[in-house]
Amino acid sequence: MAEPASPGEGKPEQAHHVLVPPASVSPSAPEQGAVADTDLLLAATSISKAFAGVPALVDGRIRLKRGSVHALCGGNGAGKSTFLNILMGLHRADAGTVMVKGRVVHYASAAEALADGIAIITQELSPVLDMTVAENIYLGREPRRLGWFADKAKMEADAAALFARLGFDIDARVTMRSLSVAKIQLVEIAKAISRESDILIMDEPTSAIGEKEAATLFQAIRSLQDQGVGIIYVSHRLTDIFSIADSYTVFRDGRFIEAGDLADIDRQRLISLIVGRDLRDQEARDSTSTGEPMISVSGFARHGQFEDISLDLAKGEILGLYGLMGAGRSEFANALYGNAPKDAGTVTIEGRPVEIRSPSDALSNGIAIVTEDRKETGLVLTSSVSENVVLAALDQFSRLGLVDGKKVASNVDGQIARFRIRTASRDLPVQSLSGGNQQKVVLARCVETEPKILICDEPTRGIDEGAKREVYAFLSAFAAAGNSVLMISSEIPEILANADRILVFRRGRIAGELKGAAATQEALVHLAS
Amino acid sequence: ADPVRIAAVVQSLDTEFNVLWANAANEHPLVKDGSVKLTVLDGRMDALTQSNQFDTAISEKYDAIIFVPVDIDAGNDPVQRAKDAGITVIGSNTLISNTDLYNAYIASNDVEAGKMLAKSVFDKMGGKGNVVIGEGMIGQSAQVQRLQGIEETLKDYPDIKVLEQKTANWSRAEALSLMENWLTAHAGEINGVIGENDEIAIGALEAIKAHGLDPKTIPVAGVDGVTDALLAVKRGEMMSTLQDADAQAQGAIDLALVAKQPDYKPQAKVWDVNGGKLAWEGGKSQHYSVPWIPVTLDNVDGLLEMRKTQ
Amino acid sequence: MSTELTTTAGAAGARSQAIGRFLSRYGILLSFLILFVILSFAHPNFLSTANLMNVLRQVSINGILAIGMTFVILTGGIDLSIGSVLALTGVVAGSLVTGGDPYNPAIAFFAAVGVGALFGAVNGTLIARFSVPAFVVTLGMLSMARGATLLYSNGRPIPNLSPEFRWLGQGFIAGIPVPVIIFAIVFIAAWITLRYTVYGRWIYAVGGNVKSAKTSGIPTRTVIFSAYLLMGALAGLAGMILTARTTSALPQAGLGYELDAIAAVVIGGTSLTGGVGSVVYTLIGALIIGVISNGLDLMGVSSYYQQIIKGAIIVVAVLIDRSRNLNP
Amino acid sequence: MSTELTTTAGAAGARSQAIGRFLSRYGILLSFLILFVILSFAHPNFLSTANLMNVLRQVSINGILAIGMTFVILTGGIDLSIGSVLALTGVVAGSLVTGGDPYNPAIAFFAAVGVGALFGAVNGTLIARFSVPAFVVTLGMLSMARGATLLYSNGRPIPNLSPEFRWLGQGFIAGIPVPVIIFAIVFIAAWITLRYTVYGRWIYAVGGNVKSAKTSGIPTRTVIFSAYLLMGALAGLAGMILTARTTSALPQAGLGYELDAIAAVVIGGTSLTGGVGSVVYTLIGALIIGVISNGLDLMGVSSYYQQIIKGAIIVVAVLIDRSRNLNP
Ligand SMILES: Nc1ncnc2c1ncn2[C@@H]1O[C@H](COP(=O)(O)OP(=O)(O)OP(=O)(O)O)[C@@H](O)[C@H]1O
Ligand SMILES: Nc1ncnc2c1ncn2[C@@H]1O[C@H](COP(=O)(O)OP(=O)(O)OP(=O)(O)O)[C@@H](O)[C@H]1O
Ligand SMILES: [Mg+2]
Ligand SMILES: [Mg+2]
Repeated sequence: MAEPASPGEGKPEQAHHVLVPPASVSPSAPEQGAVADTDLLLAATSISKAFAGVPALVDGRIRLKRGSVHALCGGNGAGKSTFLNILMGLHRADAGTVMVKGRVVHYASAAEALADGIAIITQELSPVLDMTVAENIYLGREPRRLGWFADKAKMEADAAALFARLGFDIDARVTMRSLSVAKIQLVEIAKAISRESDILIMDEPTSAIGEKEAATLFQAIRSLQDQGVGIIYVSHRLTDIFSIADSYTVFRDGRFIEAGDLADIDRQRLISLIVGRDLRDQEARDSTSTGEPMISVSGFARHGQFEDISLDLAKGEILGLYGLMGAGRSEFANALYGNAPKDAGTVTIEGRPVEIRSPSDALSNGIAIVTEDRKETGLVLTSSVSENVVLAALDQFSRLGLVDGKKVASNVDGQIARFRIRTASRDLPVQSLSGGNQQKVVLARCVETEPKILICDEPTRGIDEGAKREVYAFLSAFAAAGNSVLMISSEIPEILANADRILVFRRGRIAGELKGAAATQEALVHLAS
Repeated sequence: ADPVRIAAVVQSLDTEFNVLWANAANEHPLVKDGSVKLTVLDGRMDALTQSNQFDTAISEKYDAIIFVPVDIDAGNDPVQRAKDAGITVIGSNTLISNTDLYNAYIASNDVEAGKMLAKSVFDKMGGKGNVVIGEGMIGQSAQVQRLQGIEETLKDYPDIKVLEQKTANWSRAEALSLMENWLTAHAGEINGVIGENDEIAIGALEAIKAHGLDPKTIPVAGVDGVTDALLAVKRGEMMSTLQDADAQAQGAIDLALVAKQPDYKPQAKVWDVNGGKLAWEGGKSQHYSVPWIPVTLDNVDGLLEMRKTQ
Repeated sequence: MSTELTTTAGAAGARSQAIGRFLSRYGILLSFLILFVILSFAHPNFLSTANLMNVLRQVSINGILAIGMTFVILTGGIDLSIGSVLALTGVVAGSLVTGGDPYNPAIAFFAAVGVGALFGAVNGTLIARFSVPAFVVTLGMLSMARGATLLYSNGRPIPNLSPEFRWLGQGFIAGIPVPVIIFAIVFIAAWITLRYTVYGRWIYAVGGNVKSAKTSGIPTRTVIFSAYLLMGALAGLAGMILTARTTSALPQAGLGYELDAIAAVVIGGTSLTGGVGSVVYTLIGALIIGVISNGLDLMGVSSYYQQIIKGAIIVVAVLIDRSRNLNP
Repeated sequence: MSTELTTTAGAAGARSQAIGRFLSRYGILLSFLILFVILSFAHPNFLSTANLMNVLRQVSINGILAIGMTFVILTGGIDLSIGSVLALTGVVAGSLVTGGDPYNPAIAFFAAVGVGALFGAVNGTLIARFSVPAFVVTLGMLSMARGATLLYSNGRPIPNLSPEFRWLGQGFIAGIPVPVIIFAIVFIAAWITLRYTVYGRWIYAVGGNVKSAKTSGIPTRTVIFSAYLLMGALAGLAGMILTARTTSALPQAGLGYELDAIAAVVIGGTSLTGGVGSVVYTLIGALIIGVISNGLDLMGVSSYYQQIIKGAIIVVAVLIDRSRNLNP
């Protein structure tokens, strides 16, 4: 099993000297398969899984030590979630062995994994929306009275205590439905932590939350680490990985590529391992703003969410919206797009006032949006990739109401290539794509509408380093062509690198504007909080 | 004096015969002149619903209840309850197994109908050959008793063979498909068709025609004398036996009223005192059997005329 | 300044939310009360104890079925077979109690509930274990159970049921009809189960999001199975009561009862997609349906108009309930 | 060693996957073919042209309804009112063609389809505009339309329909029954619409995720409304054909037809939650239902056993189709 993993795509010779056989990297590799030492919590070897004949995972491996935070890295569709779901008993592997605390296991259900002290934060947030936060957290292990009865009071008390300990500001008695995506993710995190398991799997736990919450999460992780918990951490935010993890494993195209200690590897090389080719650091883009106004918004308000928001967006400009979680950016964006009602506010596009009551109004005025929550408001999960990509632009692909299949196919294939969407076929249902690839489909859909104004709410959520570059490149090209972008992001580096100008939201109001040299991490955080 | 209040609990106003029955009841002279207030309750072909409607009628203290039961056994208990509450109960059209509970009842004997039905078909077949039987909704008294009549008649016709026997749930559409399939299964073997009601017979008739067969060569018969059946008889395509809705409905009202006031003079045409065939006997007897009227080419036009006014 | 704005705004939002919440919680109750008041004015005897007892007795069978259906629908499923299963349990129970010994009620009870549970178990297995859509399984069972009923009873009613048994449908305890008492017990048990027990939480969780229920280690299949098992058992109970009321076991009993039961649940506001709802609302739904028929019969409305009015009332009742959703 | 294991296991996995993929696409077709072959061996006349024409003629009415129902269910809705609407359109159309002029078929067509579309529009408005659950609205309409039918016809059949009109149900064109031809036209039109038109895409999108559809600028309410409108119109068409077949307009026609139509759709594999499915599968579903009754009638299976077998076959047919889901 020490054979050099296959290089995958990318120039072979360059790939070869990048890739090092795992054995020489991870010191404990030679004992793989043998009875493991006591502080080896989990060891999985040559796990494979195919969905309807399409291989998702070919050779998945990991070795997790007690008290370590192990980063599982890989591009979108590399097989991380599939692998983790197998460890958790949510999928069944076609082949391979999983060893937990020295014992070979074949979980048929998550219940068995939980019983063995494994917990997971799944990538796709799936709360029971109509139950309260507390009920969600203690789902399946409700505190009981008299054996049969669920102790609601205790549940809520415990949940409240838990949030207090983690420093999350969430009311345990409200229903999940009333929470923002961000808060839902926090609840999932709290839920997993509260299980006090030995092995904690986190599949992109920070994809929906801001820096502030991420920081609190990291504190929690460190204290768990001290208690000897082993954590598998998946994220596309490499900064986070380098700040929190101590060892890493890289998958590419469903194959194990390399494992080792983060101390022995630098960011550049990790990226090249993940994407299978070298990526130059992205050169800072210089503003392409023409100064002539594209869209100007004034006095936008939705009581309880945001108040008198006014902003001007010039042609060729990328305007960033930064704010802490719950600052009201998404609500503003949705109201602007006509997807949510507003109480006040006017819009003028290229000098003429427009009334946007519904998304179709927005689209016909050349506005497109990448919504914050791809599952809820972004995709039709049951429909195919190609149907999703052209959904908002069908009129361009039809004559007399008849869809031109050929035209659709060629366009969709173009988008699949442009955003490197990893799918076996354009006719597969979107729900069969990996999380990041689903996000790319949303982007592709917006591009298809050929908008003048693009609103992106956390556009790179959950997509890998390689694809992020594609997206950034696309956005600046899009702007350079005289269009405008409104970019909501909670990732400071991202917004600093891509926005010409940044508006900071605080509690539903614009707290200030930053541009050029003034725009620094400190300044943003200061204005936002 | 304020009007006599009578509740009529019928099987289902979705079926033509019950509708004719109800219309006839509303045509009763005393109902028309307002001295009797008649409320028709629709049993929706459900014995429990009828039982509930009895409870309602009882708590409403109606003076009398006229009952057309869905089920022959399930009917007993509600009648008992009404009796206990001191309410006059008159049976009509279909029976309950314990008819002694009734103050009186007026009906046409369904066993007899079954016999006439079978006989008419068998005779036309020359007493030998294969028949198929389309049955009503299984378990309902009309189905049970008409089938009994048919089976008893079969004993007298040893050369008649029953090829198929299946429920069409009183429905014309069901009978249509059923017969189409039978005609394919037994191509050229079916010599006669018995429908436990006219709807079924007519459905079979349509299937026969759709199969390009001449209805006159395959005797078809039903019971009730619904309008389409009368028309078919007139065309010489089927046989039917009319069940006299007027007699059963208006007669029942007469019996309800005479139970209140012995000197009451009946109104229904069917009574001998009004020139009809059925002996009134001063309303004293407990069981009145309304004769079936075989529909013939001679009387069909008259019946169709009458139907226009019903 | 900013705070001011926010607060006022907040207040406005809060108020409309409060109304929304009230409607969403009590809307259907409101509809019921309106209906109730109208009927009591429309007819003097409507409010008489005798009549209210009638209504309750009439509601009890559909009510029991609707409670079972609430469990099934909460898990995101549906059961169309209950009408037939009810008939089958009725004839089976009936066939066992034509004799006259005092244990009859017990015998009938175990027979009916047992047979019902058995058929429920078959539904549950096919749905939970073999993931055949509930609609198909129970539609098939609707046909199969009816056939079995006719076969078992030869298509003939089973008469002469023992008086002890019939007491279950016609007797009174302290002036309250036995079926009503049984219904009340079932209702309270179901209410406690769904509201306070762990099993209740699991029912909601499975219906709300089966994926996260699985991830949380809930035995989702067992939970789903159990809902159909329970539904079957309750169909048996209802079949027993109905047979005892009609005093003979009818093979054609229960035709279309599934629709009434589902209607009661849905009118109550339980969503067919599962996860939200309560037996309390189901009770109100069942009462609405029962009161309509009773009231219209009392007023002697002709049956054609009755059907029109009944349909209209059902829609309007729910319209009032849902009116909170009117803004897009 | 471990590698061995892997490969073998992998191969096995792949094979089962392949089978799964096949079943998932052609499972229900497979079930149908099995059934078809069995029946053609079971009875000599089953395969006769005459009988196949019978089957098609018998299927055409449920088939037309099921096609409309496919649209409704694809949007995530349901329509229980079609049986009653069918009866109403039947009596309305019938009442207009008791005379004898040659334009009768046209008159009846427009009357039936028009009335059906009208009631569909009412359903659609209440559901799409006032967001009352489809189940409640159409259940109410089931009752209202039936009442209206009985009122309009005084609960009595309307006889003496003109021969020109009856030709719609009983006539032939080139040896093919007219109802079958109408059914074929409806099917092809529906198939093209769902597969190749923008509107078709909208139907799927709305059913798959109404929020995302809205975000993509799709007029979701109009789309939902249109589905019920179409369903109503097709119910009218079916009502016209049924009336023409039964030679007089029957107020009690169509009882329970909604269940058969939904069954055809669901057996075909269209999920009741919406977004996935196709009229092709619906056609197969309708054929399965039709062929079962026809076959069992041919073989002279008794009513009782027929119901049991019919139910069993439906479940098994879908079980074969779904057997791909067996592993967790
Ligand atoms: N249910 C499924 N059916 C079919 N294919 C699937 C399914 N789930 C995952 N796949 C495929 O398996 C591959 C790996 O998916 P996976 O979700 O494991 O990737 P990932 O590493 O988690 O990517 P991301 O970083 O975007 O989350 C993808 O190509 C995806 O299309
Ligand atoms: N679906 C929702 N239902 C109810 N309230 C919501 C919903 N989504 C967000 N909110 C609330 O609206 C406010 C703004 O949330 P929103 O998500 O728009 O903030 P944001 O600026 O977009 O930050 P982020 O996108 O990082 O969460 C917060 O108070 C949040 O709790
Ligand atoms: Mg993933
Ligand atoms: Mg947001």
